[in-house]
Amino acid sequence: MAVFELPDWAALAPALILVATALALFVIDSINPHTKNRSLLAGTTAVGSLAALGVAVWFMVAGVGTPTAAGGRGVVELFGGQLVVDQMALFFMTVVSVVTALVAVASYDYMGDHAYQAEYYSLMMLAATGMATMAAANSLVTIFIALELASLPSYALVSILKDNRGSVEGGLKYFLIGALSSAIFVYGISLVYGATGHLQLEAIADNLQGAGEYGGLLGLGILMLIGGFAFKTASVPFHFWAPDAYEGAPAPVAAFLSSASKAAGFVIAFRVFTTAFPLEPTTAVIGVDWTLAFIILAIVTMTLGNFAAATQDNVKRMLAYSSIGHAGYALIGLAGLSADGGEIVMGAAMMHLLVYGFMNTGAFLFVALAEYWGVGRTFEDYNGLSNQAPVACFALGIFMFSLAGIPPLGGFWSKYFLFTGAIQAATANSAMLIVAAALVVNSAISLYYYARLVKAVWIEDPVSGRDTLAQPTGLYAAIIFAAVLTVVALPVFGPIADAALEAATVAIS
Amino acid sequence: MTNGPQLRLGESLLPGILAVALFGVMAMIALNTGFADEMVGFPEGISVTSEIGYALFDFTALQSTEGSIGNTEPFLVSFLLVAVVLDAALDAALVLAKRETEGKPIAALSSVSTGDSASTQPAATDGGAEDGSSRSSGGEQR
Amino acid sequence: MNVPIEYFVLLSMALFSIGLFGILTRRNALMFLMSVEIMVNAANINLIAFALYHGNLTGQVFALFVMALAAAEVAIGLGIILVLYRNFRDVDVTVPTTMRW
Amino acid sequence: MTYELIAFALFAFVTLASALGVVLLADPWHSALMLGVTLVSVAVYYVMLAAEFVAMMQILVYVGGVLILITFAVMLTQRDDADVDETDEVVQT
Repeated sequence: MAVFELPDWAALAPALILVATALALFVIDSINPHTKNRSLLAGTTAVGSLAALGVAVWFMVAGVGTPTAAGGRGVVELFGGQLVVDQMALFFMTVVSVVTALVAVASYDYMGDHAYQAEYYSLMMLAATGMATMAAANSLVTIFIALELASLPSYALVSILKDNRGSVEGGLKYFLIGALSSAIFVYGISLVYGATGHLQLEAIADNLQGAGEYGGLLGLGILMLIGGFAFKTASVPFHFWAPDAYEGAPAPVAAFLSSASKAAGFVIAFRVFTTAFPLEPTTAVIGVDWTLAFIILAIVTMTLGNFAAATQDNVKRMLAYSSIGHAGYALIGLAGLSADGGEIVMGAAMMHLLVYGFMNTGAFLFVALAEYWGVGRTFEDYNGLSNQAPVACFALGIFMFSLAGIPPLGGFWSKYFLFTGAIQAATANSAMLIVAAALVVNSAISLYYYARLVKAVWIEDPVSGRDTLAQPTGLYAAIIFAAVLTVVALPVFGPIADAALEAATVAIS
Repeated sequence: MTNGPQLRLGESLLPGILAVALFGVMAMIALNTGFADEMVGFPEGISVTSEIGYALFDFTALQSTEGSIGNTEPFLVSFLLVAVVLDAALDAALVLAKRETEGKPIAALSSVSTGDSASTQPAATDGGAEDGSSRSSGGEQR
Repeated sequence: MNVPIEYFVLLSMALFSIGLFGILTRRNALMFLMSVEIMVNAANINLIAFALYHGNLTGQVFALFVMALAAAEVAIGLGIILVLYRNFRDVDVTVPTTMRW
Repeated sequence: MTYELIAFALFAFVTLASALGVVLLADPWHSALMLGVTLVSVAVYYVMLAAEFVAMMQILVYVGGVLILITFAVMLTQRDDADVDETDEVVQT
């Protein structure tokens, strides 16, 4: 097909481009310290992440990571199986790099007068590198290191407004919970290592048969691993950092964390549980079906997130809780796995994370725009914004209705696939019926508070005495681009669904 | 700083019970695990440290295959990733530790006085004696 | 090797529980960091004991990486704690409650 | 009963006691010192488990790096007012 063959390691190109961009930003910073050349810095970041996005999409279309039997170029295993590039890895690299690009463009205006421009963008690229590496990591060692690479810059990004007490407090809470959960995660890894003697995911799966005596140890280890994933995806046992961190963080950083970081957390959960702990042998060893844990977590997470979101007055906090709720929806992808398949739920969860990447980033960027204007934080403060900024408010309407899952928009289709997948999985495990019911009920609740924001913006009378609002180019461009992506996701939803299903099938088999 | 060590035991009863219960559960699991009596151990005559080095850099050709020490996984990519992580940590720690004056970052550790105070008070090895003549023209006239 | 593996596992579990206890009781952010370090050390004891038990070096090399990452994490944590101290004049994690500002 | 087992029991006692000291002592500065004892005694197990290199790194990285950083921060954030002793149940713990 191609005139020349790229070497195997080139399959990592998206992650390599991201890290190269981070290093380029270091170089810019060291040549000209304290540079305020925002166009150069934000431009470099955006170009780097768009290049990573382009390469990832190109690889996916070209069939890298599809098994040769299915007409592709085969799953690329690198460094002795420590990294693997398959369709799922490329899919999530796409999600991460598109969110990074949006956030970088939006930060051009939002972080306009900040003292640490170059550091901000390089930290963001390093975190994006970590997330892209998480997508490809295939050993508990690389997973842990990539998780730290994604987390450590995020702590600093959340608290980068060093004089803002909210930002520092959010960063502190994020860091403390992150440090605790990574300690629990590494203890879980040590127990899994004790039970199987390996850390590479396929090797763990191969050693499961001989691990019969270590069932308790392995079960405890898996439980602790779930704790680590829950932190990264902001789901229930370790979700309570999310509202504070998202509310305190600069809004573009909150968008970055709630979309890209969550997606990256899910990809390691998907990979670990499909590759290292296949359902049947693991159940034989530990005696419990691990999907049970995810069923409980999914229901609790989505219910808690949506009910808490419905009681909020602060828009950013409402979005933070709704992001917890969406983590619950995506958890269905793991809860619905069964011994004889489940690629439809997992594919649906991947679709949801992609669409969620667009619409949630867009929603947080609208909050960034409102913070840039300085209109305030509560629903009332947003009243009547549509008079002054109709375009942005129209985009907000798209994001809100897509998040709520109103039929023609992308969010509806991914939720629809999740629902049908859950119903289908109910033939193997009737508890999935409860999950499907919870999904429907929670979507209905979420419509209430999403519609409340749209109503505030479009229907309520505007607050008197508000000046005309500025139109920052970068923020507007990012919001409109996110809205276009949310809408465009509709006609191309077929290919997206195909890609996600195919990726899920490859990952599960 | 000079007070002796003090234990603080108040209001830690419930977490204490929780921790002991957690330890109990984990210990039950560990004791019910059928560990083999003998550890496999490392074969005699092989330097563990050099094997760690080979594993770190994927020198699989050099790794010894006798015994089972050769089952070690390759770690080159982890090593490279850790290098990036330490970069990120350095960057982040610097951003956080730096101080700003009027929005401009200055060195992470700096004295309160700014650069121009050094010109008004030149260093003079006179034991800190202050008389106007030595200050105006440095310490040379003494 | 004369010390059975169970003893090491029990020791590391006890250390882990102590670390968790510290996290639950202490409100000083620095104490929180120290307790996390104890928990990470518990994991490292496990990793190295199991490395000898299984006869491969994976656990030992991973323990080295965990140490490096713990050091990096502490560096960032102390940065955040210093910024916190500058803003609130305290390192008590319950003092910052501005989140409804 | 072998010497190794006795040594293990002794050091296990030291480790657990000092770890309890870390979480129970009132003054963060004392806790940091106890953390140092814990970290050094953990290195002993690594030597017992044929991991001499890791033991060395434990001393170098943890005791030489992490512990120094933590004591540094304890010193920097220590409240220097005189009412520390009376109010430390609230302020310091």
